[in-house]
This record gives sequence, structure tokens and C-alpha cells, in this order.
Amino acid sequence: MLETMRTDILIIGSGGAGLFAALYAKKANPDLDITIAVKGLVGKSGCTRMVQGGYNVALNSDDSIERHFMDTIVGGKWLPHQDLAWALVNGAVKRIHELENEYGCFFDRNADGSLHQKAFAGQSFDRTVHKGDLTGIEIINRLSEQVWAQDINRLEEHRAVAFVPTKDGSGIAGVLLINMRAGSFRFVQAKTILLGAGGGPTMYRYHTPSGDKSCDGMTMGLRAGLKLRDMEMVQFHPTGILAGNDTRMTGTILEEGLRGSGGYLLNGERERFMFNYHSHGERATRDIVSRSMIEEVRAGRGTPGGGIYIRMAHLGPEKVAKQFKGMVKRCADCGFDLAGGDVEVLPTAHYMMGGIAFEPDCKTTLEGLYVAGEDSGGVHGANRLGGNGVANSTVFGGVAGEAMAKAITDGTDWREPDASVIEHEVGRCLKPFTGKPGDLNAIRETLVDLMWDKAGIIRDKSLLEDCIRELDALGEEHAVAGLADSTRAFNLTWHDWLNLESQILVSKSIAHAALAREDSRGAHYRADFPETGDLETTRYTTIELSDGDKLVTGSEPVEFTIVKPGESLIEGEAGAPPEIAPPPQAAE
Amino acid sequence: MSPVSYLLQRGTAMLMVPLIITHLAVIIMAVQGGLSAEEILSRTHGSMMWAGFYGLFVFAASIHAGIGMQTILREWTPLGRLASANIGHALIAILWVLGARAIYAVVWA
Amino acid sequence: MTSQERTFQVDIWRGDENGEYQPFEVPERENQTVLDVVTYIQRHLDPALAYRFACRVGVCGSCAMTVNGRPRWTCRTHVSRVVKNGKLTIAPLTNLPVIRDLVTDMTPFFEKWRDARGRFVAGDGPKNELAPVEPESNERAAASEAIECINCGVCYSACDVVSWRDDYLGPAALNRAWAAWNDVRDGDRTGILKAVSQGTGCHTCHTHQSCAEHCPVALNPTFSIAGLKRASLKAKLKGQLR
Amino acid sequence: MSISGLTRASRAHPGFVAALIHRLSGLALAIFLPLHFLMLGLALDEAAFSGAVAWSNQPLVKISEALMVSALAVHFAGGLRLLAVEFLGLTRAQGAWIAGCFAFGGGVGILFLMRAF
Repeated sequence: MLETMRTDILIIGSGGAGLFAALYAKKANPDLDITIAVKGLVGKSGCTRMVQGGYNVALNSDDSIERHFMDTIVGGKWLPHQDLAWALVNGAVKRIHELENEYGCFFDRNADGSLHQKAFAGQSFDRTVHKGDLTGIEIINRLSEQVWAQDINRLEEHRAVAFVPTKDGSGIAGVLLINMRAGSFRFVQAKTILLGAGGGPTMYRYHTPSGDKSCDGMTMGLRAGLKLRDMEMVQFHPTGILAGNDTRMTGTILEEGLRGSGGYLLNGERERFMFNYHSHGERATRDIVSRSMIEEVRAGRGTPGGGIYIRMAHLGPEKVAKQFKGMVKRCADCGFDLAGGDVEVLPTAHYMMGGIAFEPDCKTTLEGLYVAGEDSGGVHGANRLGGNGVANSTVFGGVAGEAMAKAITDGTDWREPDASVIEHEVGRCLKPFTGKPGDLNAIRETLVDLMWDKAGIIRDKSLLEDCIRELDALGEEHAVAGLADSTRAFNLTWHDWLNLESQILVSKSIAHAALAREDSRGAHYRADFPETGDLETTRYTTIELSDGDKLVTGSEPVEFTIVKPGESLIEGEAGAPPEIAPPPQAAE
Repeated sequence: MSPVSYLLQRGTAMLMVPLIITHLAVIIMAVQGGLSAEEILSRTHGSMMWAGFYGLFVFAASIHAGIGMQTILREWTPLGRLASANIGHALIAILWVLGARAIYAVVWA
Repeated sequence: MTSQERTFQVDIWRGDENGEYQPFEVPERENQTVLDVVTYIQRHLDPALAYRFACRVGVCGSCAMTVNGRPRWTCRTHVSRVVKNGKLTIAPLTNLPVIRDLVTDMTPFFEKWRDARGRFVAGDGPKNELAPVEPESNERAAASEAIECINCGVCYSACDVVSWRDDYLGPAALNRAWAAWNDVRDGDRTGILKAVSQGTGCHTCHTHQSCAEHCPVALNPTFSIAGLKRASLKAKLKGQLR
Repeated sequence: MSISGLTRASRAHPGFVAALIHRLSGLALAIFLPLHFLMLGLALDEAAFSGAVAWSNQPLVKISEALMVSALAVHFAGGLRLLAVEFLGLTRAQGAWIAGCFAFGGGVGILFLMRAF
């Protein structure tokens, strides 16, 4: 059964990008019929909500957008699309004022009433606006309640499964969704569509994103013929909780401040090891710490759970319990004593810098389709600065909302869908109901191990080639795996099947892109090509799907439209923070 | 509950704080060794202070009870808002009438 | 599941409002939250079990369920803390319509959040500046105490008054309204008091404190509602609520 | 089968017990009040009133009266707690407050009985 509906603007996702887009479009033209479709509940799924750190924005008179820009470019190892990064740092200033003055976010203040901005890794100025360490909840709650109060349609628990183009393929006509509650299909025709479903590298054994993430957006983009960029760039966070088998909590973050304030990382023999790898010890940058931890475990010196211990007790358990209240409580809830004991951790996949290539006005190459947030690629390059993620989704979400409303005002109309695509995609989604029950758990376990071991923090040619081969085999196994239960309404196992399908395809993209990049920079480390390579000739990788199922990689030179390697917008400085060990700092 | 009902409910409660303390004290004193009709009426007959005190008490307690009953009916029975309110108001009226009659009986009759 | 594994019994609600508990045997793990138990059942014992979750670390408030009679966030509830006589009983949140199994329809909860004017309304302040707000000021301190709600619905499910009359706005929405009312930047603070002074608003609360008792992030909505009662009463007496 | 019974585990905390007793005592008082007024109204006819007072001196009636006095005291103390929470913002140590309310109510009832017999 296929229900159809029409709306002016369809927004997929309700994180920072989706909510901002809805509010912006409504403000631009209150007569527009706007619909948000989301896999969970509006404002309650996705990753913006999970932001702990904060929001980077240059507000202080001693700071500047040029400085924020340089930090972003240098942090991204000269790989970012410079016009996008420029749009980001400029837009952030506007957004933070809107979040405060239009939507009422409570950001932390200094004692004198001015906005507090904290230090965050990789930045030459303390510019991270925050609400304690729950900044994401504050932003998303304030935006959600604005959306709840407006005349904006909500399709909750509606999972987008395919972009439906026009017959001639020139533009997008609508989106095919599964109404998860009913288990039925719904085609939504819209004049303009925003993809803001988020990314989330959940195909790694240890990962931080929300459990509903499965890279559906990138998958739909690939299938619709869009080009993805920088897919090899997957950011890992050094300290994810290791809670054992069959735990959802495994992989979730213990914050950076624990190491910053003097926490120790210990191997299975309870010895500190970070100084064997880097002179900054535990306070080295995320990528170095992550790599060192993995090497220590690979050398057979891991904990019984296969990780590394983090220890805070030497700083005084009471002090730790007070200073890191949230983290200590989170550990206690899953049975660990962070303040007084050792807690097992391991690096955990955190964020995908790569995604669908797009322009500063959020347009993609498919007429009518816009993209914003983690589904998009090119803003952060090889590495994302902490605090630039939520800035990215909110800045471009707003840009997209405005652009979509304007396109409609300028006369964009509904396009006629290619009905054969709808039919084909419905068939693809229903395929598992016809097959013999397969072992989805085994497929998932294989996938997360494969990506962790062979396309993870340390990569090389042979690992990646193995990975691709095994992913292909896994894909074939998944394709024939059926479901044991034929109920379609709220059938999470069906959605597990669909999740795996997306995850496998995007995993392949990561592995192919990682194989294509023969250097090491930012989040991407090739043991067989450990050098960064020449910055002036920096190229970014691209990947697209051709002939339906063949991934084709390519590369394009980065255009240094604003600043070239070796230059800076700030006189006498490169723009990045000085290369010294960060001082011990209190958690904010 | 409407803010007016709330105000009346909490207002009468506050008003009754000293009244109840006094009433409890009177009860405890008076009950010593059992009660008799003469004993009660000798205290009350012709006493304007007594009439004023209990007049106020009846007035407040009736409102307080009526609103409370309305809330209980609304929450614990299938009765709707209007029916609960009507019963609550009726209770207030009944208590006023019976209370006034009681005061008249023990003070003037 | 190997035969050596220690298991425990978990009774799970199946169906919508009309349904029954279905028993499952789930293996014990050293670290195991209630959400992990539910996930285990869906992945290994009954693929059709419906439940809702997202962030898995107590941020999104999607996974609240009734566990052994109490509403809780399941992702942050360790089994060892709640298991009783070697048994767990898991049901959907009460006071909300049940969609299927452990999933409720939270729409009424969000509608009431809106009806309580649980949101910011921009004031006349300059749009290109950030209003100075002293963190120690009375109003900001009161707002800060109430603001960190994850809208999980646990308080709403625990609220006895909601269970007795489903038109009551409920603790979460009113708690948000209190934070909004204490926001000096807000452009229509009286509007909040009007919204919460309707017949089904803050004055309906009986101060049972079930909300405060169950809030997973230790907020005290009762306190917030009491604040609204006082503020709206004052406004009413001053004739501002017309 | 229903999801949760009348006795929800979520209600096993002092606040709910206090509220329940406050409500039940209030309900009892609201039912008692018209009867109380009716009895006092009998004073319009002195003989009838004497009879009624004499009747009320029976032990069983005395004990019932003691229960009503206790109900008044408990309702009064519980009401003070409620006013304290709502108007003074006193939310800490509610368990102790509530225990105090019940102790006060029980104490008044026992005192009544001790003096009545």
C-alpha cells in the first residue's frame, strides 16, 4: 500500500539542520506547507542533541572570523572546501545570535553577565559557546519547541528510503518513506527537499552517534547518483566506554576534559604508555592518542576487555566526582567507578567529515535537493574541530531553509515522479520479507569488526583491499538474508536490515576512498603512507555509484579560493593553535 | 483547577490555620470527662464572639470542602467538569445553610 | 545462549492498551541496562518486539519505559539496580497512548508542552547583541535549575494527577514554562502565566512530588509548578491575566 | 490485562502517601461536616440535643469522634506542609515533614481519647 502526499518543502531529519531549515523557511514564507520527516521523534533522534562540547563562534573583539576560518582550514589539513568553511564561520555569528535572541537558548554566562566561551582543542582562541556539557540538548530543545508551536507537519517515525527523481533524472520529485509505525510506504512529493538526516559512523564496532543512525542519507544520495567527497575521513574520539557485549552504552564518549585535566591512560599491565608514543603523553591530539591506544592493544597489552584503562583516582576521587559529575554518573549508571577506579575505554568512531558534495547555498547537483549537516561533505576537510559540528548543521540548515523558500517563491513547482523508481525501491525494501531468515546479528557483528579492524584508525593497502573484498561478500550475504517475522508495523528487525544495507554501502565508500588516498592527514592514517604529502597539490577524493552498484572513486584538486598553504589571513600567524601540550584544564 | 478556585482553596486554608488550632484546643478541653448538652450550650448561648468565630469557620470550611469535593469528583469519578463543579457548589450551599442553622441553634435558640 | 549462562526472567508487555505480559529468559551480563535487555530480546528472541530508543546515553529521552512499575530511562538503568526477585517486568510508559508493545505515542506530551507556552518568545532587545544575564541572579538561577529537561516523559507518566485527568498539562510542560517565565529576555512573560492558569494548568497540581521523585536528571517540577502557582496568583490579583 | 494496577510502584513514596491521606482525611471531614452541623442544629430542640450529646458519649462513638479529630489534625498538618511547599518553596526533607504531620495527627487523636475517658 502506498500513501501519497504533497507538501511544499520536505525536510528529512530533525537535528540542528532540519529544525533550523524548517524555522527559516517558515519565517521566509509563512504560507508554505512544510513537512519534517524523521526516523524517530522530532528533536529526539539524531546527533545534534548529543553535542556535549559546544558551538564555535568568533564573538570576542580579540578573536575574528578570519581566525576561526584559519583554525578550521589548518585543522582540516587544507582539505576543506574554503567557500563552505567561510560560510560556516560567518554564519556561526548570525546563528548564535538567533539561538539566543529568537529561540531563547540558555548559554553559560560569565559572572558579569557576558557570554562564556571556553577553550576547545585545536583552536587558537577560546571561542566555544556552551551550556554546561549538554549544549546539544539545549539547542535542540529550544528549536523543537518552536517547531511544535508552529504550523509545521510532522511525519514522525517515518524513515526515508529513496530519493525519487523525475523521469528524465533532471531533478527530484519526492521522497519514498516507510511509515515505521504502520509498516506502510508513503511517497511525499515536494517542490524542494532538504536532506538533513545526519551521518554517523555506526558501522564501526565502537561508535558514539545515536543508535538510530545508519547513513541512510548518504546511501540515498549515492543511489540517486550524487557524488560524495572525503569519505575516508572518519573522526575517532579517544575515549569511548567499553561496557562489554550486548551493551548499547559501549562506544559512547567519556569527555576529552578527563585527559586534559590530568587523567591517565593505562595499558592492561596498568602502566602509563602514552609517553612511549608522544612527548605530550595523554594530552596529545585526538588522532595521536587514538592511534597509540590501538597500537598498544595490538601489541597485546590491552585490558581483558580489549581496551585501555582510564584512571582519574590519583586526582582525588571526590574532586573528580565533583568536577566531572555527568561523566561519573554516566559511568556509575553502567556499573563503573570513574572517580575511584579504572574504567575500560577504547577510541570510538565519532563523526564523518565526508558526505554529499554541495555548494554554499546547500544545493546539490540534483535540482530541488538540498543538503546540510553531517550528510554533507567538504566543510571540515580531514578533521573537524570540536565545536564546529553543531555550527555546521545549524548554519547550513538555516541557509537551506531560506534557499528552499526562495526557490519556491521564484516559481519552483512540483515535479512528476518516475513511478518506476518508486516501484523498484518499494521492492528493494520489501525484499527481506521474501527471503529465508538470515542471521542479521552475525552480519552486523562481522561488519563492525571488519570496519574496525581493516578500515579503522590505522589503515594500509592490504587491510583495505581485504576490507573491500569482505564487504562485497557481506553485502551479498545481506542481500539474501530474510526476516523471521512478517509483521511490518514497528518491526525494528526490518529496520535493522535496512540499516545494515545502508551501512554496508557507506562502509564500502569509506574503504574505497581510504584506499584511494595515499597519504596520511587528519583522521586518515595510512601505515604504508605515513606522510602528509604536499599541501599545495592537495586533492580530495570523490566517490559515486555507477551502473547501479559499482563504486567509482576519483579525485579533484582543492581550490584555495581564499587562502593558500603557507599563507594566512591573520598577519604573522598560520591560524592554528601553537603546537604545545595543552595545559591541564578544568572541565567546563 | 482555575486560579480562582485555587485562590479560594488555599486562602480558606490559610484563614483556617488559627481557627483550627483554637477549635482543636477547645475540643480537647471540652471533652474532659465527657460532654453534656448544658455544658456546650452554656458556653455558646448568647456569645457573639462564639458566633463570629464559628461563623467565619463555617464560611471558610464550606468553601474549602466544596472545592475539595469538586476536585475529588473530577479526578476520581467519571463525572465531568461541569457536574463536579455543580456538586461542589451545591455542597458549599448546603454546608452554609446547615452551618448557619447550627450556629443559630446553639447561640440563639 | 549457552546452557552454562545464568539467565533471569523478563516479562514484556505485548500489544497496545490491550495486551498481556510475555515472559522471556535473558542471559545475565556483568554490564547490562534495561535497554540492553530489551535489545537482546528483539535481536535474539523475538524480532518483532517494538520499542523506541535513540541516543543510548540518557540525552534524547526516547527510551523511557515502565520498569517493575516505575517509569525510568532504560538506557541508563542498570539491571542490577532494579531487578526484583530475579525478575524484571517491562511495560510502556503509562498516561500515554500505546502504539505497540513498549512504544507510546508522545504526541499529547508535546502538545501540552506547546499549550503551556513552553517556549521562548523573542523580546524587543537588540538582535545583534547578546543580553547580559548574571548567572547568579535569582531568575537565572531558578531557570537554570529547571532547564536541563530531556523531555523523556518519565514525570508525565509518574504524575498521579495526569493519570486521574488527562487534560492536565503535566509536570514537564509546566516545568518548561517556569524556566521560560524566569527568562528575563522573554518578550511575553505574562503570556506564560495566562497559558498555565487555564483550568488544566499549574493550579491542578496537588504537590504529590511524584515527578520530582522519578525525574532521571534530578529536576524538581513540583517546585517549578509551585513557582508558577505563586506567580500567576500574583498576576491574577493584580488583574494582569485578563 | 492492564499495564499497571491501582497500586503502582511509582506511588510508593512519601509524597504520594501524604497526598492520599490528606485527600482521604479531607473527604472524611467533608462527609462528617454536614452531620456535625445537623447534630448541632438539634439544639433548636433542647431535649433532642441532650439526647444526641448523651448518645455521643458512648465509647464507640467517642472513638469515631477521636478518628474525626485525628482526621482534622492530619488534614491540618498536611495542609501546612502543602502551603509550605507551595508558598515557601520548602521542598527538602519532605519525608521528615510528612512523618511529622502524621505524628501530630495521631498525637491529637490520642490526646482526645485520653481526656475523653
